[in-house]
Amino acid sequence: MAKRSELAEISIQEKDFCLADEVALLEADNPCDGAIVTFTGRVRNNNDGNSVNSLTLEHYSGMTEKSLANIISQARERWDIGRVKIIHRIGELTIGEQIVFVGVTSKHRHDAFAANEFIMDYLKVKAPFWKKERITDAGQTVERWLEAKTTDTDKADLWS
Amino acid sequence: MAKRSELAEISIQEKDFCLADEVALLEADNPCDGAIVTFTGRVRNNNDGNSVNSLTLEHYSGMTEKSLANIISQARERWDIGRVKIIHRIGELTIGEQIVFVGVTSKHRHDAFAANEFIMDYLKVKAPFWKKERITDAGQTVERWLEAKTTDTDKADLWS
Amino acid sequence: MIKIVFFAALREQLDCAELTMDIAEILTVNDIKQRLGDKSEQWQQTFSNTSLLSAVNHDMVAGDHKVKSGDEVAFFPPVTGG
Amino acid sequence: MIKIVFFAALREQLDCAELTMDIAEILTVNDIKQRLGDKSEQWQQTFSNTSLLSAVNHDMVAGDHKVKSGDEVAFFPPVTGG
Repeated sequence: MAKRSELAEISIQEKDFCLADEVALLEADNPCDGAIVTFTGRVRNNNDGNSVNSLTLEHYSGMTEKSLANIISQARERWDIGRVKIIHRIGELTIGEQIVFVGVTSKHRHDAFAANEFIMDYLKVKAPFWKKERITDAGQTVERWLEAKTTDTDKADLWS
Repeated sequence: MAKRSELAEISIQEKDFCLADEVALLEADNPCDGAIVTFTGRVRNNNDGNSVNSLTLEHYSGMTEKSLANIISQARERWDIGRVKIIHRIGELTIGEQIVFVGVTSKHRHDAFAANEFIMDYLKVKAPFWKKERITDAGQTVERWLEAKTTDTDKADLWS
Repeated sequence: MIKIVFFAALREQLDCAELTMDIAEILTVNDIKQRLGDKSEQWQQTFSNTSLLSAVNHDMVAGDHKVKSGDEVAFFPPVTGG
Repeated sequence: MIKIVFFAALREQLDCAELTMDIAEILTVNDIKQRLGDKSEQWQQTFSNTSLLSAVNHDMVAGDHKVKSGDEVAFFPPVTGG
Protein backbone atom coordinates (compact mmCIF):
# COMPACT_ATOMS: atom_id res chain seq x y z
CA MET A 1 0.00 0.00 0.00
CA ALA A 2 1.19 3.50 -0.78
CA LYS A 3 2.16 5.82 2.05
CA ARG A 4 -0.89 7.84 2.91
CA SER A 5 0.74 10.76 4.58
CA GLU A 6 2.03 12.03 1.25
CA LEU A 7 -1.43 13.02 0.13
CA ALA A 8 -4.01 15.26 1.66
CA GLU A 9 -6.94 12.91 1.23
CA ILE A 10 -9.69 15.52 1.50
CA SER A 11 -10.05 18.87 -0.14
CA ILE A 12 -13.04 21.21 0.11
CA GLN A 13 -12.47 24.01 -2.35
CA GLU A 14 -14.09 26.72 -4.45
CA LYS A 15 -11.71 26.34 -7.34
CA ASP A 16 -12.05 23.69 -10.01
CA PHE A 17 -9.87 20.59 -10.03
CA CYS A 18 -8.00 18.79 -12.78
CA LEU A 19 -8.77 15.08 -13.07
CA ALA A 20 -5.44 14.29 -14.74
CA ASP A 21 -3.47 15.97 -11.95
CA GLU A 22 -5.40 14.12 -9.26
CA VAL A 23 -4.93 10.76 -10.96
CA ALA A 24 -1.22 11.49 -11.45
CA LEU A 25 -0.90 12.10 -7.70
CA LEU A 26 -2.76 8.90 -6.88
CA GLU A 27 -0.49 6.91 -9.20
CA ALA A 28 2.86 8.57 -8.46
CA ASP A 29 5.38 6.23 -6.76
CA ASN A 30 2.60 3.71 -6.41
CA PRO A 31 3.70 0.74 -8.53
CA CYS A 32 1.87 -1.88 -6.46
CA ASP A 33 -1.67 -0.59 -7.04
CA GLY A 34 -2.68 -1.76 -10.50
CA ALA A 35 -6.26 -0.48 -10.34
CA ILE A 36 -7.59 3.05 -10.12
CA VAL A 37 -11.26 3.98 -10.14
CA THR A 38 -12.44 7.57 -10.34
CA PHE A 39 -15.85 9.11 -9.94
CA THR A 40 -16.54 12.62 -11.16
CA GLY A 41 -19.87 14.34 -10.56
CA ARG A 42 -20.86 17.35 -12.62
CA VAL A 43 -23.73 19.85 -12.58
CA ARG A 44 -26.45 18.45 -14.81
CA ASN A 45 -28.62 20.63 -17.03
CA ASN A 46 -31.86 19.39 -15.53
CA ASN A 47 -33.40 17.94 -12.41
CA ASP A 48 -36.97 16.69 -12.00
CA GLY A 49 -37.75 18.10 -15.44
CA ASN A 50 -36.70 21.65 -14.57
CA SER A 51 -33.93 23.37 -16.45
CA VAL A 52 -31.04 24.08 -14.07
CA ASN A 53 -28.99 27.22 -14.67
CA SER A 54 -26.51 27.04 -11.82
CA LEU A 55 -26.23 26.01 -8.21
CA THR A 56 -24.68 27.12 -4.96
CA LEU A 57 -23.04 24.66 -2.62
CA GLU A 58 -23.02 25.36 1.09
CA HIS A 59 -21.27 23.20 3.66
CA TYR A 60 -20.58 22.96 7.39
CA SER A 61 -16.86 23.65 7.62
CA GLY A 62 -15.13 21.36 10.09
CA MET A 63 -17.86 18.76 10.15
CA THR A 64 -17.44 18.20 6.43
CA GLU A 65 -13.78 17.23 6.77
CA LYS A 66 -14.48 15.09 9.82
CA SER A 67 -17.33 13.19 8.17
CA LEU A 68 -15.34 12.54 5.00
CA ALA A 69 -12.32 11.34 7.01
CA ASN A 70 -14.66 9.01 8.86
CA ILE A 71 -16.08 7.66 5.58
CA ILE A 72 -12.55 7.00 4.28
CA SER A 73 -11.69 5.14 7.50
CA GLN A 74 -14.75 2.95 7.12
CA ALA A 75 -13.80 2.21 3.50
CA ARG A 76 -10.28 1.23 4.61
CA GLU A 77 -11.71 -1.17 7.18
CA ARG A 78 -13.84 -2.90 4.57
CA TRP A 79 -11.56 -3.05 1.55
CA ASP A 80 -7.88 -3.40 0.76
CA ILE A 81 -7.30 -0.02 -0.82
CA GLY A 82 -4.21 2.11 -1.37
CA ARG A 83 -4.67 5.83 -1.86
CA VAL A 84 -7.88 7.83 -1.63
CA LYS A 85 -8.69 11.36 -2.65
CA ILE A 86 -11.97 13.22 -2.18
CA ILE A 87 -12.47 16.70 -3.60
CA HIS A 88 -15.75 18.53 -3.12
CA ARG A 89 -16.36 21.98 -4.45
CA ILE A 90 -18.37 24.70 -2.72
CA GLY A 91 -19.77 28.04 -3.85
CA GLU A 92 -21.30 28.91 -7.23
CA LEU A 93 -21.23 26.30 -9.97
CA THR A 94 -22.68 26.36 -13.47
CA ILE A 95 -23.83 23.59 -15.86
CA GLY A 96 -21.20 21.05 -16.72
CA GLU A 97 -18.83 22.13 -13.96
CA GLN A 98 -17.23 19.46 -11.84
CA ILE A 99 -18.68 19.20 -8.31
CA VAL A 100 -17.05 16.16 -6.76
CA PHE A 101 -14.16 13.81 -7.36
CA VAL A 102 -13.42 10.50 -5.65
CA GLY A 103 -10.32 8.53 -6.62
CA VAL A 104 -9.31 5.17 -5.14
CA THR A 105 -6.33 2.96 -5.96
CA SER A 106 -5.97 -0.71 -5.06
CA LYS A 107 -4.18 -3.90 -5.97
CA HIS A 108 -7.60 -5.36 -6.77
CA ARG A 109 -10.09 -3.72 -9.05
CA HIS A 110 -13.16 -4.83 -7.13
CA ASP A 111 -11.88 -3.16 -3.96
CA ALA A 112 -11.30 0.09 -5.85
CA PHE A 113 -14.79 -0.01 -7.40
CA ALA A 114 -16.56 -0.92 -4.16
CA ALA A 115 -14.70 1.56 -1.96
CA ASN A 116 -15.29 4.37 -4.45
CA GLU A 117 -19.03 3.74 -4.71
CA PHE A 118 -19.28 3.30 -0.93
CA ILE A 119 -17.56 6.66 -0.39
CA MET A 120 -19.94 8.37 -2.82
CA ASP A 121 -23.02 6.71 -1.30
CA TYR A 122 -21.99 7.74 2.22
CA LEU A 123 -20.92 11.21 1.17
CA LYS A 124 -24.41 11.68 -0.28
CA VAL A 125 -26.12 11.03 3.05
CA LYS A 126 -23.50 11.86 5.70
CA ALA A 127 -21.39 14.80 4.53
CA PRO A 128 -22.92 18.21 5.36
CA PHE A 129 -23.28 19.78 1.92
CA TRP A 130 -26.43 21.45 0.61
CA LYS A 131 -27.25 22.45 -2.94
CA LYS A 132 -29.41 25.40 -3.89
CA GLU A 133 -30.44 25.34 -7.51
CA ARG A 134 -31.25 28.27 -9.72
CA ILE A 135 -33.84 26.84 -12.09
CA THR A 136 -36.15 28.04 -14.80
CA ASP A 137 -39.69 26.95 -14.02
CA ALA A 138 -42.51 28.10 -16.31
CA GLY A 139 -40.34 30.91 -17.65
CA GLN A 140 -39.40 32.18 -14.17
CA THR A 141 -35.96 31.92 -12.62
CA VAL A 142 -36.29 30.73 -9.06
CA GLU A 143 -33.96 29.45 -6.39
CA ARG A 144 -34.78 26.36 -4.41
CA TRP A 145 -32.94 24.09 -2.03
CA LEU A 146 -32.56 20.62 -3.44
CA GLU A 147 -34.62 17.97 -1.64
CA ALA A 148 -32.72 14.96 -0.37
CA LYS A 149 -33.58 11.75 -2.23
CA THR A 150 -34.74 8.73 -0.29
CA THR A 151 -33.01 6.60 -2.94
CA ASP A 152 -29.70 7.99 -1.64
CA THR A 153 -30.52 6.86 1.89
CA ASP A 154 -31.51 3.46 0.53
CA LYS A 155 -28.20 3.13 -1.37
CA ALA A 156 -26.16 3.95 1.72
CA ASP A 157 -28.21 1.46 3.76
CA LEU A 158 -27.32 -1.30 1.30
CA TRP A 159 -23.72 -1.21 2.58
CA SER A 160 -24.64 -1.85 6.20
CA MET B 1 -28.43 10.15 -23.55
CA ALA B 2 -25.53 11.39 -25.64
CA LYS B 3 -25.31 10.44 -29.29
CA ARG B 4 -23.14 7.35 -29.50
CA SER B 5 -22.07 7.61 -33.09
CA GLU B 6 -19.81 10.54 -32.26
CA LEU B 7 -17.41 8.32 -30.40
CA ALA B 8 -15.55 5.23 -31.40
CA GLU B 9 -16.37 3.19 -28.32
CA ILE B 10 -13.54 0.67 -28.64
CA SER B 11 -9.88 1.19 -29.32
CA ILE B 12 -7.18 -1.52 -29.38
CA GLN B 13 -3.86 0.23 -29.66
CA GLU B 14 -0.13 -0.03 -29.04
CA LYS B 15 0.27 3.60 -28.08
CA ASP B 16 -0.48 4.97 -24.64
CA PHE B 17 -3.66 6.92 -23.91
CA CYS B 18 -4.33 10.10 -22.01
CA LEU B 19 -6.98 9.81 -19.30
CA ALA B 20 -7.81 13.53 -19.38
CA ASP B 21 -8.40 13.47 -23.16
CA GLU B 22 -10.66 10.43 -22.90
CA VAL B 23 -12.71 11.95 -20.10
CA ALA B 24 -12.97 15.22 -22.02
CA LEU B 25 -14.42 13.31 -25.00
CA LEU B 26 -16.89 11.47 -22.77
CA GLU B 27 -18.04 14.74 -21.24
CA ALA B 28 -18.05 17.00 -24.33
CA ASP B 29 -21.55 18.18 -25.33
CA ASN B 30 -22.97 15.81 -22.77
CA PRO B 31 -24.68 18.07 -20.21
CA CYS B 32 -27.28 15.49 -19.16
CA ASP B 33 -24.90 12.89 -17.77
CA GLY B 34 -23.85 14.10 -14.32
CA ALA B 35 -21.82 11.02 -13.40
CA ILE B 36 -18.65 9.65 -14.92
CA VAL B 37 -16.78 6.60 -13.64
CA THR B 38 -13.39 5.60 -14.99
CA PHE B 39 -11.31 2.51 -14.46
CA THR B 40 -7.63 2.48 -15.33
CA GLY B 41 -5.52 -0.66 -15.06
CA ARG B 42 -1.75 -0.45 -14.98
CA VAL B 43 1.13 -2.92 -15.02
CA ARG B 44 1.93 -3.83 -11.41
CA ASN B 45 5.45 -4.46 -10.18
CA ASN B 46 4.65 -7.90 -8.84
CA ASN B 47 2.40 -10.88 -9.29
CA ASP B 48 2.24 -13.98 -7.08
CA GLY B 49 5.33 -12.74 -5.27
CA ASN B 50 7.49 -12.51 -8.39
CA SER B 51 8.99 -9.24 -9.52
CA VAL B 52 7.51 -8.27 -12.90
CA ASN B 53 9.77 -6.39 -15.33
CA SER B 54 7.47 -5.99 -18.30
CA LEU B 55 4.77 -7.77 -20.21
CA THR B 56 3.62 -8.41 -23.74
CA LEU B 57 -0.02 -8.31 -24.66
CA GLU B 58 -1.30 -10.45 -27.51
CA HIS B 59 -4.86 -10.38 -28.82
CA TYR B 60 -7.11 -11.91 -31.47
CA SER B 61 -7.77 -9.05 -33.82
CA GLY B 62 -11.37 -8.93 -34.97
CA MET B 63 -12.72 -11.09 -32.18
CA THR B 64 -11.47 -8.57 -29.62
CA GLU B 65 -13.51 -5.75 -31.09
CA LYS B 66 -16.56 -7.97 -31.52
CA SER B 67 -16.44 -9.27 -27.95
CA LEU B 68 -16.01 -5.78 -26.47
CA ALA B 69 -18.88 -4.41 -28.58
CA ASN B 70 -21.01 -7.28 -27.29
CA ILE B 71 -20.07 -6.50 -23.67
CA ILE B 72 -21.01 -2.85 -24.18
CA SER B 73 -24.39 -3.90 -25.66
CA GLN B 74 -25.08 -6.08 -22.64
CA ALA B 75 -24.18 -3.21 -20.31
CA ARG B 76 -26.58 -0.92 -22.20
CA GLU B 77 -29.37 -3.46 -21.80
CA ARG B 78 -28.86 -3.63 -18.05
CA TRP B 79 -28.19 -0.02 -17.10
CA ASP B 80 -29.18 3.47 -18.20
CA ILE B 81 -25.80 4.68 -19.40
CA GLY B 82 -24.72 7.43 -21.76
CA ARG B 83 -21.31 7.17 -23.35
CA VAL B 84 -18.84 4.32 -23.07
CA LYS B 85 -15.19 4.08 -24.03
CA ILE B 86 -12.93 1.04 -23.79
CA ILE B 87 -9.23 1.28 -24.62
CA HIS B 88 -6.99 -1.77 -24.38
CA ARG B 89 -3.32 -1.66 -25.20
CA ILE B 90 -1.36 -4.42 -26.92
CA GLY B 91 2.36 -5.06 -27.41
CA GLU B 92 5.19 -4.42 -24.95
CA LEU B 93 4.38 -2.69 -21.68
CA THR B 94 6.59 -1.87 -18.70
CA ILE B 95 5.86 -1.31 -14.99
CA GLY B 96 3.40 1.44 -14.25
CA GLU B 97 2.22 1.76 -17.85
CA GLN B 98 -1.48 1.96 -18.49
CA ILE B 99 -3.02 -1.22 -19.93
CA VAL B 100 -6.75 -0.64 -20.00
CA PHE B 101 -9.25 2.20 -19.67
CA VAL B 102 -13.01 1.97 -19.26
CA GLY B 103 -15.07 5.16 -19.01
CA VAL B 104 -18.85 5.29 -18.56
CA THR B 105 -21.15 8.29 -18.21
CA SER B 106 -24.68 8.24 -16.86
CA LYS B 107 -27.38 10.37 -15.33
CA HIS B 108 -27.16 8.10 -12.29
CA ARG B 109 -23.94 7.29 -10.52
CA HIS B 110 -24.90 3.73 -9.63
CA ASP B 111 -25.46 2.88 -13.30
CA ALA B 112 -22.06 4.29 -14.20
CA PHE B 113 -20.32 2.33 -11.42
CA ALA B 114 -22.14 -0.94 -12.13
CA ALA B 115 -21.75 -0.78 -15.92
CA ASN B 116 -18.05 0.03 -15.61
CA GLU B 117 -17.31 -2.85 -13.24
CA PHE B 118 -19.46 -5.20 -15.35
CA ILE B 119 -17.50 -4.27 -18.47
CA MET B 120 -14.19 -4.89 -16.69
CA ASP B 121 -15.38 -8.20 -15.22
CA TYR B 122 -16.58 -9.44 -18.61
CA LEU B 123 -13.54 -8.11 -20.45
CA LYS B 124 -11.37 -10.17 -18.07
CA VAL B 125 -13.04 -13.45 -19.04
CA LYS B 126 -14.47 -12.86 -22.53
CA ALA B 127 -12.12 -10.59 -24.49
CA PRO B 128 -9.30 -12.47 -26.23
CA PHE B 129 -6.20 -10.87 -24.72
CA TRP B 130 -3.24 -12.78 -23.27
CA LYS B 131 -0.43 -11.46 -21.13
CA LYS B 132 3.09 -12.83 -21.14
CA GLU B 133 5.12 -11.58 -18.21
CA ARG B 134 8.85 -11.12 -18.06
CA ILE B 135 9.63 -11.82 -14.40
CA THR B 136 12.64 -12.19 -12.19
CA ASP B 137 12.41 -15.50 -10.33
CA ALA B 138 15.33 -16.54 -8.10
CA GLY B 139 17.65 -14.14 -9.93
CA GLN B 140 16.68 -15.43 -13.38
CA THR B 141 14.67 -13.48 -15.93
CA VAL B 142 12.04 -15.74 -17.42
CA GLU B 143 8.99 -15.31 -19.60
CA ARG B 144 5.74 -16.94 -18.72
CA TRP B 145 2.16 -16.72 -19.87
CA LEU B 146 -0.10 -15.45 -17.15
CA GLU B 147 -2.52 -18.04 -15.78
CA ALA B 148 -6.18 -17.05 -15.81
CA LYS B 149 -7.63 -16.56 -12.33
CA THR B 150 -10.71 -18.48 -11.29
CA THR B 151 -11.67 -15.44 -9.19
CA ASP B 152 -12.16 -13.53 -12.46
CA THR B 153 -14.58 -16.18 -13.73
CA ASP B 154 -16.39 -16.07 -10.40
CA LYS B 155 -16.73 -12.26 -10.59
CA ALA B 156 -18.17 -12.38 -14.08
CA ASP B 157 -20.60 -15.11 -13.01
CA LEU B 158 -21.92 -12.85 -10.25
CA TRP B 159 -23.57 -10.65 -12.89
CA SER B 160 -25.59 -13.46 -14.46
CA MET C 1 -22.94 28.01 27.19
CA ILE C 2 -23.32 26.20 23.90
CA LYS C 3 -23.05 27.43 20.36
CA ILE C 4 -25.88 26.47 18.00
CA VAL C 5 -25.53 26.70 14.23
CA PHE C 6 -28.08 26.31 11.42
CA PHE C 7 -27.55 25.53 7.76
CA ALA C 8 -29.12 25.77 4.34
CA ALA C 9 -32.95 25.95 4.11
CA LEU C 10 -33.19 25.86 7.91
CA ARG C 11 -30.90 28.87 8.28
CA GLU C 12 -33.01 30.76 5.74
CA GLN C 13 -36.32 29.82 7.37
CA LEU C 14 -35.07 30.97 10.78
CA ASP C 15 -33.17 33.89 9.30
CA CYS C 16 -30.44 32.92 11.77
CA ALA C 17 -27.06 31.26 11.19
CA GLU C 18 -25.86 31.01 14.75
CA LEU C 19 -26.84 31.69 18.34
CA THR C 20 -25.64 30.85 21.81
CA MET C 21 -27.64 29.30 24.62
CA ASP C 22 -26.84 29.22 28.30
CA ILE C 23 -27.37 25.82 29.76
CA ALA C 24 -27.03 25.13 33.44
CA GLU C 25 -27.68 21.41 33.35
CA ILE C 26 -26.94 18.68 30.85
CA LEU C 27 -29.58 18.62 28.12
CA THR C 28 -30.31 16.28 25.24
CA VAL C 29 -30.42 17.45 21.64
CA ASN C 30 -34.20 17.02 21.78
CA ASP C 31 -34.35 19.28 24.86
CA ILE C 32 -32.48 21.94 22.91
CA LYS C 33 -34.83 21.64 19.98
CA GLN C 34 -37.71 22.09 22.38
CA ARG C 35 -36.18 25.24 23.86
CA LEU C 36 -35.55 26.65 20.39
CA GLY C 37 -39.16 25.90 19.46
CA ASP C 38 -40.28 27.93 22.47
CA LYS C 39 -38.86 31.10 20.91
CA SER C 40 -41.82 31.68 18.57
CA GLU C 41 -44.65 30.10 16.63
CA GLN C 42 -42.44 30.02 13.55
CA TRP C 43 -39.50 28.38 15.31
CA GLN C 44 -41.91 25.90 16.85
CA GLN C 45 -43.16 24.93 13.44
CA THR C 46 -39.69 24.78 11.92
CA PHE C 47 -38.37 22.47 14.63
CA SER C 48 -41.37 20.18 14.40
CA ASN C 49 -39.94 19.01 11.05
CA THR C 50 -38.89 15.45 11.85
CA SER C 51 -36.47 15.20 8.95
CA LEU C 52 -34.06 17.72 10.53
CA LEU C 53 -30.62 16.30 11.34
CA SER C 54 -28.46 17.14 14.34
CA ALA C 55 -24.72 17.14 14.96
CA VAL C 56 -22.72 17.74 18.13
CA ASN C 57 -19.07 18.69 17.79
CA HIS C 58 -19.18 17.77 14.10
CA ASP C 59 -20.60 14.28 14.61
CA MET C 60 -24.10 13.38 13.49
CA VAL C 61 -26.11 12.39 16.63
CA ALA C 62 -29.55 11.17 17.61
CA GLY C 63 -32.05 13.20 19.64
CA ASP C 64 -31.13 11.58 22.96
CA HIS C 65 -27.48 12.62 22.67
CA LYS C 66 -26.40 14.63 25.74
CA VAL C 67 -25.04 18.13 25.25
CA LYS C 68 -22.78 19.85 27.76
CA SER C 69 -21.48 23.39 28.04
CA GLY C 70 -18.83 24.18 25.43
CA ASP C 71 -20.34 21.90 22.78
CA GLU C 72 -21.20 23.05 19.29
CA VAL C 73 -24.65 21.88 18.24
CA ALA C 74 -25.83 22.00 14.63
CA PHE C 75 -29.23 21.55 13.03
CA PHE C 76 -29.73 21.15 9.32
CA PRO C 77 -31.92 19.56 6.65
CA PRO C 78 -30.97 16.23 5.04
CA VAL C 79 -27.75 16.74 3.12
CA THR C 80 -27.63 17.02 -0.68
CA GLY C 81 -23.98 17.08 -1.65
CA GLY C 82 -22.08 14.97 -4.17
CA MET D 1 -12.03 -25.44 -46.17
CA ILE D 2 -11.79 -23.79 -42.80
CA LYS D 3 -9.10 -21.59 -41.31
CA ILE D 4 -7.91 -22.52 -37.82
CA VAL D 5 -5.95 -20.08 -35.66
CA PHE D 6 -4.11 -20.55 -32.34
CA PHE D 7 -3.10 -17.99 -29.76
CA ALA D 8 -0.75 -17.32 -26.87
CA ALA D 9 0.64 -20.33 -24.96
CA LEU D 10 -1.24 -22.70 -27.27
CA ARG D 11 0.37 -21.18 -30.37
CA GLU D 12 3.80 -21.56 -28.75
CA GLN D 13 3.19 -25.15 -27.67
CA LEU D 14 2.10 -26.13 -31.17
CA ASP D 15 4.64 -23.84 -32.82
CA CYS D 16 1.82 -22.99 -35.19
CA ALA D 17 -0.26 -19.82 -35.55
CA GLU D 18 -2.61 -20.85 -38.32
CA LEU D 19 -3.50 -23.74 -40.59
CA THR D 20 -6.27 -24.71 -42.96
CA MET D 21 -8.31 -27.88 -42.95
CA ASP D 22 -10.45 -29.33 -45.70
CA ILE D 23 -13.80 -30.46 -44.42
CA ALA D 24 -16.25 -32.29 -46.61
CA GLU D 25 -19.07 -32.61 -44.09
CA ILE D 26 -20.27 -30.41 -41.23
CA LEU D 27 -18.18 -30.98 -38.13
CA THR D 28 -18.47 -29.82 -34.54
CA VAL D 29 -15.71 -27.90 -32.79
CA ASN D 30 -14.99 -31.07 -30.79
CA ASP D 31 -14.62 -33.05 -34.04
CA ILE D 32 -12.05 -30.54 -35.23
CA LYS D 33 -10.14 -30.76 -31.96
CA GLN D 34 -10.09 -34.53 -32.40
CA ARG D 35 -8.71 -34.25 -35.92
CA LEU D 36 -6.04 -31.83 -34.77
CA GLY D 37 -5.11 -34.20 -31.97
CA ASP D 38 -4.61 -36.95 -34.55
CA LYS D 39 -1.69 -35.01 -36.05
CA SER D 40 0.82 -36.14 -33.43
CA GLU D 41 1.35 -37.27 -29.86
CA GLN D 42 2.15 -33.69 -28.86
CA TRP D 43 -0.93 -32.21 -30.50
CA GLN D 44 -2.99 -34.97 -28.93
CA GLN D 45 -1.72 -34.01 -25.51
CA THR D 46 -2.14 -30.28 -26.13
CA PHE D 47 -5.77 -30.61 -27.21
CA SER D 48 -6.63 -32.85 -24.28
CA ASN D 49 -6.36 -29.71 -22.10
CA THR D 50 -9.97 -29.13 -21.09
CA SER D 51 -9.47 -25.47 -20.22
CA LEU D 52 -8.91 -24.51 -23.88
CA LEU D 53 -11.50 -22.11 -25.29
CA SER D 54 -12.95 -22.10 -28.79
CA ALA D 55 -14.36 -19.40 -31.04
CA VAL D 56 -16.02 -19.59 -34.43
CA ASN D 57 -16.17 -16.47 -36.56
CA HIS D 58 -15.09 -14.39 -33.55
CA ASP D 59 -17.76 -15.69 -31.17
CA MET D 60 -16.91 -17.89 -28.20
CA VAL D 61 -18.65 -21.25 -28.72
CA ALA D 62 -19.08 -24.59 -26.97
CA GLY D 63 -17.67 -27.90 -28.25
CA ASP D 64 -20.92 -28.96 -29.93
CA HIS D 65 -21.03 -25.86 -32.14
CA LYS D 66 -21.22 -26.83 -35.82
CA VAL D 67 -18.56 -25.58 -38.20
CA LYS D 68 -19.03 -25.25 -41.94
CA SER D 69 -16.68 -24.54 -44.81
CA GLY D 70 -15.52 -20.92 -44.84
CA ASP D 71 -15.65 -20.52 -41.05
CA GLU D 72 -12.72 -19.27 -39.00
CA VAL D 73 -12.13 -21.45 -35.95
CA ALA D 74 -9.89 -20.33 -33.07
CA PHE D 75 -8.45 -22.19 -30.11
CA PHE D 76 -6.80 -20.45 -27.19
CA PRO D 77 -6.12 -20.63 -23.43
CA PRO D 78 -8.34 -18.79 -20.94
CA VAL D 79 -7.95 -15.07 -21.55
CA THR D 80 -5.87 -12.81 -19.29
CA GLY D 81 -6.43 -9.24 -20.46
CA GLY D 82 -7.50 -6.19 -18.51
